[in-house]
Amino acid sequence: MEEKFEPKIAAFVCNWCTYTGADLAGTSRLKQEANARLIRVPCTGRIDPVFIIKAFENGADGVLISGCHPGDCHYNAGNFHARRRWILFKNLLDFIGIDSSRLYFSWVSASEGKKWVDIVDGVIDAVRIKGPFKQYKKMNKEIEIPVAVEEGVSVK
Amino acid sequence: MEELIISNDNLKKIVHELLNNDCRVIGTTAENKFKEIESADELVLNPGSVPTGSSFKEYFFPKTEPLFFYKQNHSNVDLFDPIPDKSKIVVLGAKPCDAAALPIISKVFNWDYKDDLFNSRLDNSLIIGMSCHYSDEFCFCNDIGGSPENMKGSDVFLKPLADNYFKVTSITPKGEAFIKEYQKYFEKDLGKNKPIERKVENPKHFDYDKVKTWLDNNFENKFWDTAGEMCLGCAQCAFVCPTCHCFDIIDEQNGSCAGRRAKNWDACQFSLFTKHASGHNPRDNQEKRYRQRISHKFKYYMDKFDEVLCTGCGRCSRGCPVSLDILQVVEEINSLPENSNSIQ
Amino acid sequence: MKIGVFVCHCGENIGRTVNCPEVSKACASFPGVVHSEDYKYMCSDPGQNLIKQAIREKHLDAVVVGSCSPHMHEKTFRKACASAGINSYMVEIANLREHCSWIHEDIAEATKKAIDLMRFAVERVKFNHPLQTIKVPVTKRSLVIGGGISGIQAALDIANAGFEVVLVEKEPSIGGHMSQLSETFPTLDCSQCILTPRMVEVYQHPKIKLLSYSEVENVEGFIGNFKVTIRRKAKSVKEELCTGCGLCAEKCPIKKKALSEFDEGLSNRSAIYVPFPQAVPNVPVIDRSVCTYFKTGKCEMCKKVCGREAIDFTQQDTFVTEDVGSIIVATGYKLYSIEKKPEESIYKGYGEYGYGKYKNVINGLQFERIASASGPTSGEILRPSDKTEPKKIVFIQCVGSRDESKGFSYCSKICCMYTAKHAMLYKHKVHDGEAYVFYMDIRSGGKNYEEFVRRAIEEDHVNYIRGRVSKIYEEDGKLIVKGEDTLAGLPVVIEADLVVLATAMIAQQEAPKLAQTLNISYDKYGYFQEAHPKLRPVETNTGGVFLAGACHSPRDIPESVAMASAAAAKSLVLFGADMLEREPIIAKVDESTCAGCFYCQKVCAYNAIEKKEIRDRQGNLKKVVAFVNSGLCQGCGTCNATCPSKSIELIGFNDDQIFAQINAFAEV
Amino acid sequence: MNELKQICKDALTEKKARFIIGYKEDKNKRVKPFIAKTPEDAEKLTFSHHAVNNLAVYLSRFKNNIDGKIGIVVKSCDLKAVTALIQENQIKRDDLFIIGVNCSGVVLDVAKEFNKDNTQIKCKYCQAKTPPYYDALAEESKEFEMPDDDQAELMAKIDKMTAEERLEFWNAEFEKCIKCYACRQVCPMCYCEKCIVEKSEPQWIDSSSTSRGNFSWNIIRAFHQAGRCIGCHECERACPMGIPLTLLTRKMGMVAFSEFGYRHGTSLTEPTLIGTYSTSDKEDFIK
Repeated sequence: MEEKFEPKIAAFVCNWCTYTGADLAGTSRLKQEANARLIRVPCTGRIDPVFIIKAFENGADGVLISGCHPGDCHYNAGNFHARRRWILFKNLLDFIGIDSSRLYFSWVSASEGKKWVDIVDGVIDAVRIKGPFKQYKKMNKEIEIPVAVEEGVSVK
Repeated sequence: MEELIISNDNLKKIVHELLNNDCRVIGTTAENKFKEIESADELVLNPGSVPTGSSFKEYFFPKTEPLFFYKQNHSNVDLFDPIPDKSKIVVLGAKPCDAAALPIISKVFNWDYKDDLFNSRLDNSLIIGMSCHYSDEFCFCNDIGGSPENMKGSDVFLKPLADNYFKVTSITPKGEAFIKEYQKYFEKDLGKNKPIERKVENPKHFDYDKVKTWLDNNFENKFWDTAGEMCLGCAQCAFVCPTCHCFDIIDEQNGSCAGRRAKNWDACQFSLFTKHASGHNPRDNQEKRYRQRISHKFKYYMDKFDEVLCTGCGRCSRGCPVSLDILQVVEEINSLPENSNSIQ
Repeated sequence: MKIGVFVCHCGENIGRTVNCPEVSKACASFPGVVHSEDYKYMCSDPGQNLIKQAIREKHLDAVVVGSCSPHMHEKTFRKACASAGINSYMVEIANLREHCSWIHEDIAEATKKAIDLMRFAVERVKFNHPLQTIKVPVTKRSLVIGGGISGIQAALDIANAGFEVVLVEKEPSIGGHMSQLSETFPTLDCSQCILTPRMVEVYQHPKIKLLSYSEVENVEGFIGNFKVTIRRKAKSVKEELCTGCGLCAEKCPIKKKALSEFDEGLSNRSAIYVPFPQAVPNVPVIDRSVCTYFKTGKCEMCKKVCGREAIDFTQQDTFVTEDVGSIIVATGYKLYSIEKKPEESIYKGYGEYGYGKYKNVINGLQFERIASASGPTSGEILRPSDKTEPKKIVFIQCVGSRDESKGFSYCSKICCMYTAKHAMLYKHKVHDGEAYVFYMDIRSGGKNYEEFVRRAIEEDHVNYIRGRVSKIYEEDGKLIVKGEDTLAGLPVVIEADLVVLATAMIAQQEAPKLAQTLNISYDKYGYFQEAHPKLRPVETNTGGVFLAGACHSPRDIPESVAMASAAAAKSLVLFGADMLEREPIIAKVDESTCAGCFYCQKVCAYNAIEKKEIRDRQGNLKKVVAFVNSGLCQGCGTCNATCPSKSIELIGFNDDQIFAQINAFAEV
Repeated sequence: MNELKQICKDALTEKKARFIIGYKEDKNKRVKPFIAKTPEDAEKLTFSHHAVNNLAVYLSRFKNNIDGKIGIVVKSCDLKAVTALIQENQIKRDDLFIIGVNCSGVVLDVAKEFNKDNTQIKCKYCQAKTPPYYDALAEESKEFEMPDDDQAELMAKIDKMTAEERLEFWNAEFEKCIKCYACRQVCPMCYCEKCIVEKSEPQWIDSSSTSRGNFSWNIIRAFHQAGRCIGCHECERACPMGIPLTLLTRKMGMVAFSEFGYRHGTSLTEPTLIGTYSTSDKEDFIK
């Protein structure tokens, strides 16, 4: 029987709002699915679109980016700068044909533990339906150890 | 040995058979590009065409190639060799200026360390050259010992005849064996098909010995201050060149614990090419890097391997985004008095 | 690198859903990990001792703790590691509780996720670098901008704590609006009686340097290290010689020509003047716009009468620079100038109330002057037009406040209280008078405030009418006030002798300019913006710049004083140490690769990016690169993401660290 | 032709410019970039339909120039690069002596004559034949009927493709990439001293010409050009492998315009797209 597909979600979250909101979800014992892995950055302004590319290269089936609501940025305007970059980047991915619908954005404040859970579960469900991100996984073929090579030499 | 000819159609039949025998066939296509063809119909042999944009060196010296794969496992690292490519390669329609490059770069790949990856491909290959009926303001094969009929590097050589026929010359034992294997497709030359005459002239541009002597004595000549002045430092020239062979070795990660070590094309025109870990760069400007390019091609390689590291195909100049023309530069050197403006 | 991994069960909090021993075992096989163990309570003393012991015994270079959120115990574990000899920034926390055990139920899934989170942290810590907290020297002096009650309070608090204060006031005297007030709500004590001793205290305080008639021109530097340029406007009087005898003002021939700012235009003053008798400093200034000498070159009466030869017509504006460590902004407010023509203001104004047209329509501050014992009527309630006692007086609240169509959407907060006070003061002085108050809502939150308003209504019989006034016009020396009583649903017409408008408190006109000088934010009304509305209400986004009083938002005296003391306390916190310690999570420029495009400067919200010239040994300019002012950088990393060549990196969250984490994702 | 030569000669003689970056004649009607340093050199300067190069690429070399003004011959499209470089602190307006040329189109293939079928893509949608500002203006303005903007048609076609088809299209194009970085080197806006892909300790962004490496390079290049590309099409011209690179950069330019109303290199004073924001930027994609 074919194994059920479980998506891998990389989530880049800002330290002050979403990470803390996710902490709140934890403190409130709000149950959620276990497919997302959070990577904490100080601010959404710190998120370079290259992170998204790297996440896909490393097997993410979906990427979720979340930070403070507009106007609430701990650093005044990091999320505004980030938002502008995302608009450009999403358009670029679309034009290249890389499924940008696997890229999710949200504003989750430190008090929105419930919203965070809803978003995470929603993303996981949506990506589960989409299936594995084969388009990108295919690109790794050249750097993967070829299947035909059975045993390597072990060096200490 | 008897003189043989082959029709274009039969040549395609051979290609068809080769493809069926899992042989990789590299040939020129209608877009005048070298590519690994999938069907004999793709093949277009046109002696009068301009040299392709890129040479076919990538089939022997790929733009990227794994040296090994690794996997970290606690304190151990497991290494895996890549699967060697043992498939037979047949190159069809190589111009003399393309084919001649292989023996030239073979020297550097077999100098102290024998590059197995390169050698195994070369050993498994057969180069079918073809005389060239093209010449433009960038061509200068005849100035550096080549010619449109030069068979250097080819195993089999074709000369166009009337009615879509080629006169076939076997040059190496590999070529000999090839003809023997596919002998049913070759015909005896009865002189019916007249050779197609070459209509273009290859003028003489410079005296290589003179250029070499000048290069020997003028490393610090003022000429170099302006020769590469407009160069932007891309590697277009090196990457399309049939003889440029520099490479870089890098580690690429696949996740946190695995990856590969790869050999990638590199070029002396990149500013990072000579940059030291300390941050110091002995070739710290484009003028010096351009001097390196010219000197390597026309002096150093000659000093070390007794070959000019150039076949005069003119690709680098045709494609240069700032029209830096290697022939013009060499011609200019040719016109300079020995030891002019030397600031030793 | 030798990494030690410690997995905390957090009692059962983590251990219940995450198989901690299995996580610890899995971590032991990660490349680089030389020690891995799990324990019931890692944050407890025995738990911390396990970490310290492992650091010493296995010579660890870095530590990863799988525990609760880094927001909880990151500091604890950093401290523990530091005490065992590892740099505290070589510690990474994997959040196994809030982000794993508490939100998942399936043990296998949660354990797998915990292992992944640990791997992320292990891979990340490989790219951590030992960091030192940033230490910036602190100039233990403060600059207070504005000499109203807020500025006075802040200055005195800081000075009394033993630190020097430079107090800058743009007017000739400190005291601000409070000095103009008659009595204060809700106690009705005399404003000047409580204020003037404070003003004198400021003047005499050995730690306070008072720069009156001065303005802040330029501010450079950063928290702990500001360099402030102050323009000292020419008083035309040598301060050090003047004794404040007042003879000059008395003899000034143009006596009745200039309107007194202090009396809100209800009286006149001379060209050489002190704003009010209790002014501090008690040194006159010459108003050059009205002075005969400055207009015609003749007169010099003041100079002739001054026995001390203190008059100096040639005086010029001078500039002084002051080094300070903190800046308290207490520039106060002004009243909405309702007579302003609409085209000069973005706000429509209240032309229908006839302010500026009818002498007997005045604003709240003017009423304060009328009611004040030191005012133009010596405290007698007399209306401006004919100096008769008004028998019927109408107060209109919310003129400009809470009115988006004509004024400002915010509530000016103090008007409900001062209107009640005005009505009360009026009733106390004019026993047979009638006072009407038009209001929208009565907002009297505050200690004894509601009681105060009730007193006005119940004991002093002030007539409160809920509704707005639509028009005021003059007829036979009376002001006809037409309004509506919305509770009764009836139109109201009152023939009043005097109308007092509670006009909105608004930000000072120069506030945006000052905000730009200080690099602090301000809202759309020109009020300065706090760093956080709840938790950092007196701080601004620029470290070391604090807010006090009504420059932040409308507020009354006790609130302003409290805020001023809070701002002073924030300054004193800063002065508590010789060196300012900061998290070293700031951006750093690789000067060798920076191409000087300064996109980093564009995205920086803190002006932390400066231009730095790189020169060779001969002094020739090689290049201009970005330079991070570590005092200003707050560590958001937006510059890092923006820099195309990654020549600016956020230390602690650099690309290597984040990429390492992302790469570890491959094994998820 | 005399006019351009004369302007340059005068500029060099009168020391209005320390040197002039221009074009000189090359073999077979071609022209190539050239730096005229003396009034005699100015004799060699020329301009024609073959003057394809965007000479602004040379300007960042002189960004800390202190020895006098740099002369540069620019077409209106090239001037956008100059403007952008000024906006991005790479050169100062005061350090430039700009010799604008009226341009009526340049060739696509330098080996051939200029005609309708041999026209650079950018010329087909060029809005200004005369540079908007300059210190001297040369060349007659000539009318030339431009062929249709076939690239816009191609872009519309790509937009209509399914995501899979688009990916396939780009996969076939990126596969050709040999990482010669000619696109980067020839780009006036790629003035970084160390490209992000050259960060090799460790190498996070693959520099190999693998599928993964080609995608990440081309995505990053296009993204770094987003809102910055001035549309000179030099990258595509320089690409020895014939990858239609300007489809990407032009698309990003179109997005910058449609989303933010921004065109880079058109104003010396307007704040740049990246580096600023508007609180009303679109956010319908953010939950």
